[in-house]
Amino acid sequence: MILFYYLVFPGFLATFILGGIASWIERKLTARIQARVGPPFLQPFYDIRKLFIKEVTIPENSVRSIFMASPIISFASVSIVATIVGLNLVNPNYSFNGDLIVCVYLLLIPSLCLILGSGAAGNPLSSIGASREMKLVLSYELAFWTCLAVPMIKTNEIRLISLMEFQAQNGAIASSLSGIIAFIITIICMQAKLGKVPFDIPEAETELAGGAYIEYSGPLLGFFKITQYMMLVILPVFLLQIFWGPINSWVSILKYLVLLVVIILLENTNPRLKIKQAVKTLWFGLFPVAVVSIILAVLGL
Amino acid sequence: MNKGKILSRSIWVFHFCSGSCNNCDIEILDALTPRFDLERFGIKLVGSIKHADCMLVTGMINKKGATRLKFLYDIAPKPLAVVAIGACACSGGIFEPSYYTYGPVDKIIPVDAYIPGCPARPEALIDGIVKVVKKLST
Amino acid sequence: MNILLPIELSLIAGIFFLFLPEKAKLFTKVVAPLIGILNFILSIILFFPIGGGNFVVPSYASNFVLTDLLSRFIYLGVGFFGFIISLYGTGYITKNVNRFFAYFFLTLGSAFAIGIADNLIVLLVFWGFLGMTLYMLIQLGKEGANLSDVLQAGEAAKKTLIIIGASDCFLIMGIGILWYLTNSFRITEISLITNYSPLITFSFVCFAIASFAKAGNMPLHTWIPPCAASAPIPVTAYLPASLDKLLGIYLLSRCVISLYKVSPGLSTFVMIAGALTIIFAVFMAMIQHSGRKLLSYHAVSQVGYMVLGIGTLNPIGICGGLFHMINNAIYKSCLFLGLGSVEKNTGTDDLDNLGGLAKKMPLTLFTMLTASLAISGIPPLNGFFSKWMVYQGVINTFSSRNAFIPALCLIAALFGSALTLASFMKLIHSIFLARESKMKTSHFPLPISHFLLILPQLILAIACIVLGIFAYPIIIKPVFQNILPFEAGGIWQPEWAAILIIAGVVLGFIIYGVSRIKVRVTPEFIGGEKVTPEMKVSGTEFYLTIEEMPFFGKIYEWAKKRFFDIYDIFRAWVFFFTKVFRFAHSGSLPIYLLWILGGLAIILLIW
Amino acid sequence: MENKIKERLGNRVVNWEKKNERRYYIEIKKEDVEEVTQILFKELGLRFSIASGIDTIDNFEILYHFSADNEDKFFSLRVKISKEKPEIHSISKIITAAKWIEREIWELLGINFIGHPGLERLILTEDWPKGVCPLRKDFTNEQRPEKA
Amino acid sequence: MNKDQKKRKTIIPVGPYHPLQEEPEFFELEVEGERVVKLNIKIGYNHRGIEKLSESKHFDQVTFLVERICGICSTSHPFAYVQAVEDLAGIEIPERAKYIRCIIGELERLHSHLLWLGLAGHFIGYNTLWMWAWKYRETVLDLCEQISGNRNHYAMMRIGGARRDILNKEIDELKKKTATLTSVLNMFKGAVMDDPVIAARTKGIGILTKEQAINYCVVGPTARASGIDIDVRRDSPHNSAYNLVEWNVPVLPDGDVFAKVVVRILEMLESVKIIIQCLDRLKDLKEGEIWNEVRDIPAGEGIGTYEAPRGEVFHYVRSDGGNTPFRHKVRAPSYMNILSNEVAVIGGDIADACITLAAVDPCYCCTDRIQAVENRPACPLRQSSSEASHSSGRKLKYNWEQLLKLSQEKTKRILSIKNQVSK
Repeated sequence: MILFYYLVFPGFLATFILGGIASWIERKLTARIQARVGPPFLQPFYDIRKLFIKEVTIPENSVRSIFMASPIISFASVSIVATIVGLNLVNPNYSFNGDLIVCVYLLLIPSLCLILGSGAAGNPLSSIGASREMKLVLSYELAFWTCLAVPMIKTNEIRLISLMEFQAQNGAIASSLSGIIAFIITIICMQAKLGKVPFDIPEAETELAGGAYIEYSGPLLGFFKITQYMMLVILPVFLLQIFWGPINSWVSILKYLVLLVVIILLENTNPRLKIKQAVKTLWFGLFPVAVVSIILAVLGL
Repeated sequence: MNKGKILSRSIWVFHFCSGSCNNCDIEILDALTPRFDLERFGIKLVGSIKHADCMLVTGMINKKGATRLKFLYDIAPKPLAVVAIGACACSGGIFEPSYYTYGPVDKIIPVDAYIPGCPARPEALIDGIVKVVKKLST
Repeated sequence: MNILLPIELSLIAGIFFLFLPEKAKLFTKVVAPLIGILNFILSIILFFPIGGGNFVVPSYASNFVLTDLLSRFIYLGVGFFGFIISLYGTGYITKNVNRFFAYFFLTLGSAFAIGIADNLIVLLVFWGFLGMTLYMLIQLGKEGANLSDVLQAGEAAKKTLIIIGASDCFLIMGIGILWYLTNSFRITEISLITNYSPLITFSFVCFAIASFAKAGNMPLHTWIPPCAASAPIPVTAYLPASLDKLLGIYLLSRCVISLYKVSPGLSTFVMIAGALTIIFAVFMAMIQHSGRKLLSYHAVSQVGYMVLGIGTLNPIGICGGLFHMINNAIYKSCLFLGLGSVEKNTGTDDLDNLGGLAKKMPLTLFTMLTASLAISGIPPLNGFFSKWMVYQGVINTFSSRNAFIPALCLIAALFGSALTLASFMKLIHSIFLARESKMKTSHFPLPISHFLLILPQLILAIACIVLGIFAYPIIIKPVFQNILPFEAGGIWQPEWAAILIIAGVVLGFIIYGVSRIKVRVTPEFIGGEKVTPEMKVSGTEFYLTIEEMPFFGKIYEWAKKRFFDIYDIFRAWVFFFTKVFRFAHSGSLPIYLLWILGGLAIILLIW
Repeated sequence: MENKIKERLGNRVVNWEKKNERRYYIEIKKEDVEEVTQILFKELGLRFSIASGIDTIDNFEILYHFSADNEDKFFSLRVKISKEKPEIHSISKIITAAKWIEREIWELLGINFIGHPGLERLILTEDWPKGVCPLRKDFTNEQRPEKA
Repeated sequence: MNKDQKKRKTIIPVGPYHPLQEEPEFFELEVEGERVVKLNIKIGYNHRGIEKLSESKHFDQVTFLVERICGICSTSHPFAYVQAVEDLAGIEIPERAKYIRCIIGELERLHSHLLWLGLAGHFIGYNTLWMWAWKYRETVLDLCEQISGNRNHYAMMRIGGARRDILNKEIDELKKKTATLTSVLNMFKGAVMDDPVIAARTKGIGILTKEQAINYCVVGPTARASGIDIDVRRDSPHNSAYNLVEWNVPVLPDGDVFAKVVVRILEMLESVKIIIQCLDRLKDLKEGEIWNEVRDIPAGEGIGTYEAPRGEVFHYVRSDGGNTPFRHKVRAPSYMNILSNEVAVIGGDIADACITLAAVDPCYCCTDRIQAVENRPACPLRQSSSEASHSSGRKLKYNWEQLLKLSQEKTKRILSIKNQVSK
């Protein structure tokens, strides 16, 4: 049964399809903002299908095992998060205490795989990409976790189901002052986690020619793309569960779309930051604000 | 399903320029921008040859470019379509008699389509790429 | 079976090797690992069955021996690491073999003794003895060391001795106070409430200082980096990375579990000490250029998690801390041993000059990568499980006191694991993934010693995986829940995650297979040119950006000048006072007479 | 400016040719080239526009074009170099911007620049045969290397 | 101990076939971590060997040849070239031709700067800016097409005047279309100059001080952003109409990337002013008088310059009295500007370096100059181009006549959809 959950619904397959649709919405809306027409509806799936018929090229100086395993592990771990997050909505019996922290840690794995994989590619540009990805992870995780402490303080729970129950009774966490501050900061961190502008620093198409992904081709790249699509669904839903719950009705789809639009707007109204600026903004700009939100949460606001 | 058809739905292009006057390159970019918008056809410009399905070659291919063109063609994951864009890439164009011309493109790598013009207009580019697509899907 | 058998065996072996001439080193190399294995087997036998134990306590020792599960667990841990390091040491050590194994077994014996000591005086004696053997072991110095390395090793050994020795003074003081208060030396008999009187609080602080110094918690950690930089790798893996952690944290947990009923204020102090250790040490680790130093700062940083866990005072936190202690010992020794192999092969631990070893040392890559991921807390490896328990412990304190400081500690711990990941990415990238540097890999060890080097690492790496995935059935439920019962409801079950990850990977390969993808090796794409050796991005450059940050730049500068080193601060003060006193000792008789008369006058006045 | 230059250069001028109000061609000896550029660029503040090398069949010529921007005048220094010994002192230590053009003239015309900090191939490939200088009048396409 | 001295330098390649550049050029960034400590520039990827070829063309043909030096400055090179020949032979041109030259020159500047603005946006990851800038660039290209019949390569220059006339009846419409650009440009001015993130990415980045600028002899907007007040259009308006109309030269002292952006945006506004004035004046002049007949080019030498969008373009022509140039030297502005990156990028991050490299609006094909050979204004198609080994499809999409026809249709369509842009 759990294998079904994992592979089909709400795990890999469902999230992948939703992710593809979300990705299409993203591209289409981006195109509209840029006064273009945009891609056809099935474009994200065409892209994936295409990648899976392409040849795989492996760089000469790479560490083959790590280079090839990274995309798959990244995709497998994201599927687990999808299962955990999704099961909370479908079948709460499977939830366990502390799944919040487990999810956060599991969400680190795609970044980790990207770092290892691109570092193993033996290409200076992808190594720079790896180093940037690592620095980016450092910079956003601090603020991200600080913000996650707010719901923990408010509810004394680290179980997503309990968080949602709490919100069902007492209203969304984001409706309080500390909650809304934390929520906004997590949205910015989510942007960084998704690797979207202004935080697409590791990929930096025009600086590093694809940066961390530069050497990946064919299905390997495809797995990374799938990971990206799935992240585009999981992360907002995860945040919704924590901050803007409960999500059990059809209204929550609207909530998700709102978050998605916020992501897209952020993406299209900003240039890419430099890694130094990103670290500075997130550590010295957002982290203190996040600490303030914790203080507010302790004070019960 | 045949590979070409799958490929034709999503063509990621890599842009190679060697000894062009820049206009074809600009027109390639132009084809991505609002008036022409190649993304409608799933066409996307990528920065790494390893992501590419189609290489757009412009310019008369000079000595430096010729070796690198071959190199890039070799390391690109196949299947890879090659499109020669502009008069220079198709034939050497105005630069053909130069001492530094080692092109045109089809002297170095196999070419799937030729899009002439000086520069090739975005409409011509779209038409050419659409024909590549058609060719791939048959 | 006699529970004292491993102690006796080790001590005898130690003394025997001490007097064995260096010429007999082949003999040592054969016998030493056998004794290591024997010790390990004995400790296993003594440990099982888990509930009762399969042991006999001799009557003369019945007042001195503690045989509860925790002690026997420490016993088992000590035996395990003794076994691992004796294997590795056999393969690694080529010079001073007998001296190494002599001190090695003496250390092992004392460590066993500390683990089951019920009497504080016995504990103190072996505690002090352990400090001394550590001093001797560090003084052995690096393999093939030149003069400056020898001097450096001497310096490091001195520093270690002073810090450990000073902390032993505190231990004596603490024991003295306990005796004064309770008239007893027996751990099982003493139970005090810390906020009852300041004296009790002070004695707790004394114990805490001793255990902090041993385990290497801030601010008493400063002996670990120089020690790791100059001692032989097996020594580093043996003491600072595993045994010292085991014993230091054991003492702290003993204090918290049985000696004292700790007040919340004091526990906050312990938690803050842990959290600060995590963050500062890991920040220092991130900028190191030497592999040994990088690992040594992590040896410090990980202590923070254990201290944090124990500081929470609730069962799951303490068990998390203890579990983290054992996990840390496993992956940290694995990392040190891996680095030792690398150093053995290349002759350096300088991350700037390493690179491209992945193809030459795939097994070491596997072990070090596994251990790195475990130390960074990547699920489903063991590091994650224990960290996760520590976090739960911290979150449980939210309800009982003001949530602000625990929340900050939690963030420090969480962020610390990201920083840990960062510095290990640097390590792995520099050693294995970066392009090959021009440096030659020389003196490959013999096949047999190669086997001896790689086997312990493999055991440890597999232990990381097994303890991670099957943590609950094989260690949490049988051991920790018997040490300190805590609620197990809804615990994270990594088996499923592991199975699912494997399923995902299988799915991935199926997709690979179904689409019959061709794989081809091609040169890298960097824009059309060929990659040249100058285009090597070494992992050491990863965090220059952070080093150059305004705030951090300053801190790092200070840290490099060793403003935060308690040893140096202390030494500066000592030198200052000796200077003052030297001024008094001018050597001329009249001035001495003057001092005497002045002193006499003061005494008379007061009297 | 015209008078200033005349005055400062003095007898270093071999031939002063004023083509029209806006263009001056000043011929100097090749030994003086460093000194003269020093005067024109550093002292008189003219902008170095470019140098152009010419194969005039009898000998080589290098023209250093200096622009007096606010007066709309070009002063071109003409230096003649014999074909037997095609070399001249580099001015790229005085004018950094001359680095590339000297390399270019070196590889396309085969004139050696003494004291240039890094006289290496600029635009042709590394394997282009030495001594085949495309800008010389006797160059034909047959001389170029066959394989790319 | 001396870790700082021991720091290893790593070379990060940028280029040659890199998305940062539309054209190939190879930069080797020597970095410590992300900080750039040295830059090696390797050019020549776009070398086409022009200076030799020019010697085999006759003087009129060379006009078309130099047009193909660079597609973006495809008026500037012919402009400077005809100036050089006119200087050589002492030719004056009719006044109407002067205005036409200015109009097409300024239109080119507009399209080039908009192009650069968009690409700069693309380089710093701001694709929205790219798309919008290029959207409005199409307006300029339509104007060009309406005037010259082609989106690029206008072929408007001719020794002794202009090759094509601008019809008086079209002037009003051209003016109207041009005027719409003012509001667009003001929008960009606001959008770019007020954006805090753009400011953070460009202010204080890649500074080229005035001294460095003088030493590297940079030209054009790069120089003007470093506080050097030079502009060939104003300083040397010979045979052009720039001294007949009112306009300003924006100069900023900062020398950073932001200054370069601002200078270019302000210049575009000036260009619109110039075009509108020129179009006004054009109405008063008689149609058709656009060139003076030129018979022979005497022996001698001449220098021609023009302010291309990137700065002064320099042509030197020597004639031995025959019908081909004896020597033709081309110096494009980027040749001077790119070298100045050697100092401008030092100390910045890799990301800074990338935008700094782009900030001089490098035109590598200019830098690597060609020497042109053939003179047909549109593409000479070799119908029998060698057959690709594995390709069996049609090789040529259009022939020359079809293309011409398509172009004409496009032009007609643009003419028919009037006021499309003003809406």
